[in-house]
Amino acid sequence: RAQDSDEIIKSHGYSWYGDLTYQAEIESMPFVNADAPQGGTVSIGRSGTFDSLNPYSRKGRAGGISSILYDQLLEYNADTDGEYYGVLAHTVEYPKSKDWVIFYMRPEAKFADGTPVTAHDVLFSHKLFLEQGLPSYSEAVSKRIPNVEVLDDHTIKFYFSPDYSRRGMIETAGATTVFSKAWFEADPENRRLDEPRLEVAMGSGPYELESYEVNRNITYKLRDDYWAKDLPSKVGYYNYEEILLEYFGDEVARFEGFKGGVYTMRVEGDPDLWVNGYDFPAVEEGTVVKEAVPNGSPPDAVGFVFNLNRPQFADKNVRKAVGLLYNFEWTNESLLNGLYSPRYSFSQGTVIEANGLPEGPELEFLKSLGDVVPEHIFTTPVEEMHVSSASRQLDRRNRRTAEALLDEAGWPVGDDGIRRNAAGETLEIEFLLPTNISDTVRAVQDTYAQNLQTAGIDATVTRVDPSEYTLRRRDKDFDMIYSSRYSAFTGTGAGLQQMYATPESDTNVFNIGGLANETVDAILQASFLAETQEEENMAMRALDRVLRDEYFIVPYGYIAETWFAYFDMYRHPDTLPTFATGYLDLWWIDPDAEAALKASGDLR
Amino acid sequence: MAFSLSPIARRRWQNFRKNRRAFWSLWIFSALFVLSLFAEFLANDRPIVVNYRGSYYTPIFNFYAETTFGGDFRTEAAYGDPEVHCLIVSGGLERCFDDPEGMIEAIDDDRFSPEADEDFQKGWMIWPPIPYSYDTSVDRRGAAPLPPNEQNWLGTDSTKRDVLARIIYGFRLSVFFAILVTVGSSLIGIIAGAVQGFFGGVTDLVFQRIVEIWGAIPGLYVIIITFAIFGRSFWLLVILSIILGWTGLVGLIRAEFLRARNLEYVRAARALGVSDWKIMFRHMLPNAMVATLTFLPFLITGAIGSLATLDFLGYGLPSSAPSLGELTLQAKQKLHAPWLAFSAFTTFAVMLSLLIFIFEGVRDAYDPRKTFK
Amino acid sequence: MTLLCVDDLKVRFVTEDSTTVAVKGVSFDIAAGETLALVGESGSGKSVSALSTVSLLGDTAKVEGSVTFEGEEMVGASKEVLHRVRGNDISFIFQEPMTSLNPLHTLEKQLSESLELHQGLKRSETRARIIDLLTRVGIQQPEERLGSYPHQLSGGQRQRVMIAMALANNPRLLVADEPTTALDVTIQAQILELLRELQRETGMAMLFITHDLGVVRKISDRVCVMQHGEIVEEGPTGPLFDAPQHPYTQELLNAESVGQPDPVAPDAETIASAENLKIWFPIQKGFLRKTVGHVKAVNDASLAVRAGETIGIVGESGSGKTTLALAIMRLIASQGQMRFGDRDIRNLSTKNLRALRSEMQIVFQDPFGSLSPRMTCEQIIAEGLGVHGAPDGRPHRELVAEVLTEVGLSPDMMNRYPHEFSGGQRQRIAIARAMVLRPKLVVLDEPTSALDKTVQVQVVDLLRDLQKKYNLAYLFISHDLKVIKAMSHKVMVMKRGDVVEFGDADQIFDAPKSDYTRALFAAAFDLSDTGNAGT
Amino acid sequence: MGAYILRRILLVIPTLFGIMLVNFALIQAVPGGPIEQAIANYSGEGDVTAGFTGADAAGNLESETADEAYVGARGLPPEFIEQLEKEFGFDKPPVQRFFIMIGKYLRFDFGESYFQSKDVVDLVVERMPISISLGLWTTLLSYLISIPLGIRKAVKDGSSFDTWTSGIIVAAYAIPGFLFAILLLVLFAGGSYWQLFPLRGLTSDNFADLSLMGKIIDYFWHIALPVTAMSISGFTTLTLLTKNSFLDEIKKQYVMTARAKGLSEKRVLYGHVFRNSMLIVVAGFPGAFAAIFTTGSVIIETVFSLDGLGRLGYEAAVARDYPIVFGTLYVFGLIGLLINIISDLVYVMIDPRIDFEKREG
Ligand SMILES: Nc1ncnc2c1ncn2[C@@H]1O[C@H](COP(=O)(O)OP(=O)(O)OP(=O)(O)O)[C@@H](O)[C@H]1O
Ligand SMILES: Nc1ncnc2c1ncn2[C@@H]1O[C@H](COP(=O)(O)OP(=O)(O)OP(=O)(O)O)[C@@H](O)[C@H]1O
Ligand SMILES: [Mg+2]
Ligand SMILES: [Mg+2]
Repeated sequence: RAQDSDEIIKSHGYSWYGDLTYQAEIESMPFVNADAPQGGTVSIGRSGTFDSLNPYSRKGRAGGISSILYDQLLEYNADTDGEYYGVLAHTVEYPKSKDWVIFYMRPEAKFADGTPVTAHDVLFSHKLFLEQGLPSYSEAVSKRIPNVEVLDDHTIKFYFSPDYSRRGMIETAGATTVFSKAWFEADPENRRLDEPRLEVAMGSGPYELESYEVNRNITYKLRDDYWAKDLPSKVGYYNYEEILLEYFGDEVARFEGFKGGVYTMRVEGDPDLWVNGYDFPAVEEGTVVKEAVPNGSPPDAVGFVFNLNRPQFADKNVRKAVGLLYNFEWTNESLLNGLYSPRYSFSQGTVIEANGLPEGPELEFLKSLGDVVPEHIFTTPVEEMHVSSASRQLDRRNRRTAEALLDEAGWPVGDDGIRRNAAGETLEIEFLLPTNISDTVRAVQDTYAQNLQTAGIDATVTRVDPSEYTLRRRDKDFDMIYSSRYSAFTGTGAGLQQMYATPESDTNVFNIGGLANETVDAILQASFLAETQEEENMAMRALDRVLRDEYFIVPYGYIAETWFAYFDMYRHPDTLPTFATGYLDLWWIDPDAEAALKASGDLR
Repeated sequence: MAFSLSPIARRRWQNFRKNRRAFWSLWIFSALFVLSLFAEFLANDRPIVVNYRGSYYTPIFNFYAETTFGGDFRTEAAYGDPEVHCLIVSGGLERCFDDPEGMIEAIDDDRFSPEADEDFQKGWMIWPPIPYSYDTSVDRRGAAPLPPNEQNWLGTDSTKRDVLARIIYGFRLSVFFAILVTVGSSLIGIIAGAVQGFFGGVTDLVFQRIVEIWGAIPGLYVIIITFAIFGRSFWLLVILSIILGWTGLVGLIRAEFLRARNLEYVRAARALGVSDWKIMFRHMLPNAMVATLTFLPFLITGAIGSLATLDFLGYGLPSSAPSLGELTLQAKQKLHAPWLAFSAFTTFAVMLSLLIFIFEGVRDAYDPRKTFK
Repeated sequence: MTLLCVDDLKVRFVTEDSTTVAVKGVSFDIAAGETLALVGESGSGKSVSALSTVSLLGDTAKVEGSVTFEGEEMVGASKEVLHRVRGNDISFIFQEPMTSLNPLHTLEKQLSESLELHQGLKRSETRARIIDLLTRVGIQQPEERLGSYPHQLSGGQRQRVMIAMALANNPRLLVADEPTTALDVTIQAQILELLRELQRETGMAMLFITHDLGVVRKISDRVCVMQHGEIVEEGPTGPLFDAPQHPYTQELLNAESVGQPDPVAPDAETIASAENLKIWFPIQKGFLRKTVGHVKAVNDASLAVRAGETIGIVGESGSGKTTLALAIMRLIASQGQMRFGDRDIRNLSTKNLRALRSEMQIVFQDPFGSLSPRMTCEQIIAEGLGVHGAPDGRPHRELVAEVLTEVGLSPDMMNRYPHEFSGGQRQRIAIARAMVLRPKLVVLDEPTSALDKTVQVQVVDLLRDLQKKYNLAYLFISHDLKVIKAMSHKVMVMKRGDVVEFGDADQIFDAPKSDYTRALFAAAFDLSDTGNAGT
Repeated sequence: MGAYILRRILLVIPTLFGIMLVNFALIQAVPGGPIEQAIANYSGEGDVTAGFTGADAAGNLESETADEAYVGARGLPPEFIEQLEKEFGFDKPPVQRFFIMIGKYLRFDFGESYFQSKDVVDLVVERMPISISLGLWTTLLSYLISIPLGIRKAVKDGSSFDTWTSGIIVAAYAIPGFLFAILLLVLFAGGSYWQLFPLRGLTSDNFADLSLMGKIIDYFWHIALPVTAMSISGFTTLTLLTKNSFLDEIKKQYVMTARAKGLSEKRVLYGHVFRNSMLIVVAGFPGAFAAIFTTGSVIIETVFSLDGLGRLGYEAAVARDYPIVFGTLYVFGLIGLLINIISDLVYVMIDPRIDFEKREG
């Protein structure tokens, strides 16, 4: 095995298990249109305003899109999970042990000013992030990457600390955004990463900042000398001549701006508008089209999270009962325009979603963990989302089940219809909601709380201002909370540990509910040791199963699509990548359609 | 009414009545307010009276578990549910749990008789005209907000609650709130302004500084702090609004008093030995009332408006409370549901015009030279 | 040629619950250059008749009949016609000058306005004309007064400003509603002279309303006597005075305040005294109101009044009488000693002073201004009772009705607001308000100026009765020396802030020491002598 | 009077101190501070106005495009929070912090925003043009319309003109400001009805190239809708205030004198009654002013995408950006105090009988 770990791998890309879907020799990615016409302006409406163009500092309100200004050594592939392909680097070299990685960079890579991108720039950028980047990043990364070394002008080597899992390390090193060292050093006083500024750092990416006007718009222009144009992994990308971001203070104004053609491409985030808003003439005439693009990523675990530190939630059956009182079907039909789908799994729709009873390798994996896995995991099928009737706010059957569970759990109903435990305490559930939450979530929250009240639970909804909300969430001073921060997983990683493992401190902001479960901890530990994709998947499936068994989130539901509304001139490849819609880099403008729109006066 | 009035009050009352607009506004407003006081009987998700197996129940006032009517939950009966409905009209038949709608239909059509089932005993419920309370989700299919129809005369809001029911309760809440706040804050404001303007000198200088400092306190923080300590509640909001709002009138009253204290009749009153307070409130205030009377309706509606704004910004009443502010917020966000904006606007417009007209009448009543053509 | 012709004029005031008929069909006419005097009982409708000639009554008034000016109908005339006629052809001197001036405009502004309007003069040109006018009405140092506001003037000064304003445009008809009530006799003579002069020069006609029969005699060509809203008698001045036909006219002509006050008991205690009183008003200039000098309203005045004693205060207009009175009442700041009873009240706290207030009362010179506009007559009079308690614990309403009757008003009027009364009636309300409290000391600042002779006699008798009954002390300010004579034990003569003479009434009336007093008396009795020549 | 003014001006200092002190004390009690906001910012939940702008209707407060956050952006080690506390100066006791702040203020150093890394002064100055534009024109518009309208209504009191205009202004007032703003926006600037006015901003993109006249037109074209939306409510109050105070004066004796002089109705009204009845209108001005420059306009500013002081103040308050909170408090406190002094002087100018001395009882 020692030999094994000394084995050196050299490749045009990287994935944990080393198996890449696309070979270096391909002409282009399968999900692009290599012959897409170039030109035209994509314009997008943004909400709010901006006073800075530096997204790397959380001070100020940064405007713009940073990704199109810079290149990275390796780039995530939107169609395949966990695979990274070289952009600035043509070759990645690492030992099987992943103790270090060497990137061999393309000498033809040039910054916008024509100077070549070198390993020194990479090193500089890496250090810049450590020194001036977000503290969280520098803290995590400096521990894990103790040393970086420039081997020559176009070769750079990262060393990884033996104390940490190597999961995610190479891609983190490869994902370093590469800035021009010369640009930063020209004015180190003002050009800092942690201060807002109205200047963008020089990069080597496909677009350049053309112009901006604070509180109004930002324009990016395609570099005609973009060095990576003909890379196989970039062919068919970046078809717009210009990208224009238009800023609006208010959502109604933003929508009106779209109707009036101030911008022409809209990614719709408001389900209500999606259903009811698009009835204006341009839609009827067909000059504006709506398109729903399926979203391939598993939905994040959005929902109402229990504060597991609270004594009343110690009993899993109480949590289960509370969950049963949530009527997803009614909520979806009544409050969410029927656009949501029920979510039940933490990696829903992927191969690792758990089903039925554990079988085969998954069963083996669970057994291998020993005693930490409770017995019922093996005997009861994994929990599916309960189904309710959409015609009533509170489903009678589920209510009956829930009430029975609560009775059993020691919360019987008194003569006044309110549940109390032996100590005479009511079953208190306080939902915490910030004032800046959307009205829809508020409505769902209110009706849910009402259902709980109907069942004799002492439920209240408390709305507090955002800062107080953050404070109370951090202090875990709530009973239940609407959260979209538990994310879905498709593979293992350090992030999962932050979120689902027993927290080290009470103030862990990622594990909001304070989930502490030794089975979960054991599975996570084991997953890091997986040697094949298959093994990892088994571990993840087991994780999904155990997490669902914990009932610590009442799932809210999710939207399975990304909604686009655009003036009928945008076109996209027939098959889009699974994990991205690519409207900024894969889509293009049909010049004939654009001309027609212009001729008819629909487009200014 | 007239028997106990002093001649001048009678004269004022007559003057008020002469202003038809004000007079009718007062009637309409009072009628609306009194009606809204009985909101529970107008719009409620509990029936007013239930007859179940010969006994009478009054769910508006009392708690009855579903088991009272032969159901299986010990929690409160959901009278709007078909099962409970069926239980009540059928006298608690088990079969209600299988096909409540069918049973109800059958009972309504008299197709059901004690012969068919010996346990059957016909019962009934009397519902308020609007069978929803302000926080009841209506039993209509489809996505909220739902447009008006015969079931929801003003449609539903985006939480699927009946807009009319919310307006009835909201009107009561807002008016109650506004009157409390206005009375409170204008009392303090008038007294403070009067004292400043009347006494002048050091009193004025000191009070003015206090008012200035007070007025500079960001209300939002006070609200956040007290909410954090005491939790959100109606009364807290009333108190806070008074505490934060009284400074509004002070400047005006002070100016009026600064002017009026130089007038001859004030000197005359002083020569009579009338006490300072009486001079201020009997002699000067009626003559310095223009500003107060003009502002009162706006203070009232302003209080309603600020409640609405607070709700709008998310710092108002608990979100299930029947708030007109929340309604306007929804109206803004759901432009495709014009009935929301319409209802909000109409409610505000009616409330405001009535108040303004009433106070115009009050002003007239106090105007010794007012004539009616 | 008749200039103004009033034919069967009827005026009603329709209020919410009552209708007051103020004028019941009055007819008269005035020719150019002629002076018609309108005399009669207070509240008989004189002012109302005069005001209705150019539609100046408020909305409650219902006017019927016809008023023609140079053949043009004025009742219901259009705005344009009224604007043309008012101020230019017909000028007004209002009865209550104190409340008739715009409180926020300086003298100069008030005066120049009509000059600009009707004569098209420029701002710069008006100044000389204004100074000329002010001089002619007897205002001293008019240049300095130009920037004064009405509240800085004495009653008589304000009245003279009114007169100057009315005369500014050489009107064809001057309606003068008691134009000289607040003026001392010398000035009054000067004004009358001025009017006559103007009449000679421009052929101005006058409608002259007054209670001062001496003045009527002197100035008018014809007289109309009014009572209860009707003209009861009309005729050329001489014959009418010589042979009055109507009983009311006879009564009016015969009425005269005569007699002497009862002597004061020698051991009467001193009610109030003041020593070395000094009141200077700062003259302020500019935006920052810098004090550039002082108006020396009262310089070093001393007096003491005993129970049952009346001190009459006379003196030219603007000599500081009102100021002195206010200071004694501690209503304005002053320097010097002041005592009430045996207490030093100069430094008395407001609270203690208030308790004393029921014992010291004042009737203000400007009755209209001193009545709260939003209180009814009843409330106004009863207020003091509310504060200090009714003297004998009777219901307030009853007391109010009683005192109203005593001053010659009907208790029916109790529910009216101040603006619904005539000038004389308001004055009586003010008197009633003070007297109802049965104070020990009453300061009366021209309490009879707006009253006709009959009522005046009644009021003087009342005051004397009360004095006798309750041993009251009075400070009595008046320009009417006959009333002073009938009322006072002592007299104080003031001139430009100084006390020129102070002593027993008999002594001063019989043998005035100073020239000023002599001149004053001469003018007074000269005027009234002619007035009473017939009797 | 000179002494009085001097006294008032001197009193500004303790008053400002009082304002700062009270607010500083208050802020100690506010739950959640800048640290929490910083945490929210770092985790992408920093948009404090999302609740009413409608941004993020689906309820995910995280940003719409994930590409803005880079790896690790979501982690916050406890040491970092300590570091933040230090940065914001929260490691010192409150009293010390207060005096440090006052000391700086005495040197006219208003500090730097916690979250924007800009001088508070710059931020305020930057936003001034918008707020002044809105404030000035709103005030002007409402005064210019309300006062004549109020006077006319007073003159025609009780007529059908009076009734109708009352009805209209009351209805206008009843429309909540933000709803009215949205209505204007959708009707006159949006893409569905008449596209007559611009959707956002104070000037056009090509402002710099316009001629002077063009610039002026462009400017008014842009502020037309927001100013209309903002005036609507102040307008009603002012009209009725003017009407009522005119009604009060119009029947006084001196008005009769003025009429008797033969002055035209207009001159009587504007030359005589106006000044007498203006006192309360003037007295109401500081209040109106405060409403315009403080958070009164936050929603309108947001709707029309204008970056004004209202938005700055509100966002700073909610985001606990205390330097801005105190900076604006100080600046507006100062302006407010001065306006109070000025309006007191205006009282005296309007009515020379007014003084501020102690009155004898
Ligand atoms: N606005 C009014 N409303 C009701 N009654 C009024 C009004 N104005 C005047 N009167 C009444 O009309 C009558 C006539 O008043 P007018 O002012 O003409 O009296 P006058 O003869 O001028 O008396 P004086 O000599 O006291 O001034 C009085 O009785 C008075 O009370
Ligand atoms: N507030 C004031 N400010 C300045 N000067 C004043 C003020 N009040 C009165 N005066 C002046 O003081 C002087 C005395 O006024 P006062 O009112 O005492 O006169 P009066 O003797 O009562 O005269 P009249 O007989 O005309 O009423 C006048 O010249 C007057 O202009
Ligand atoms: Mg009269
Ligand atoms: Mg006087």
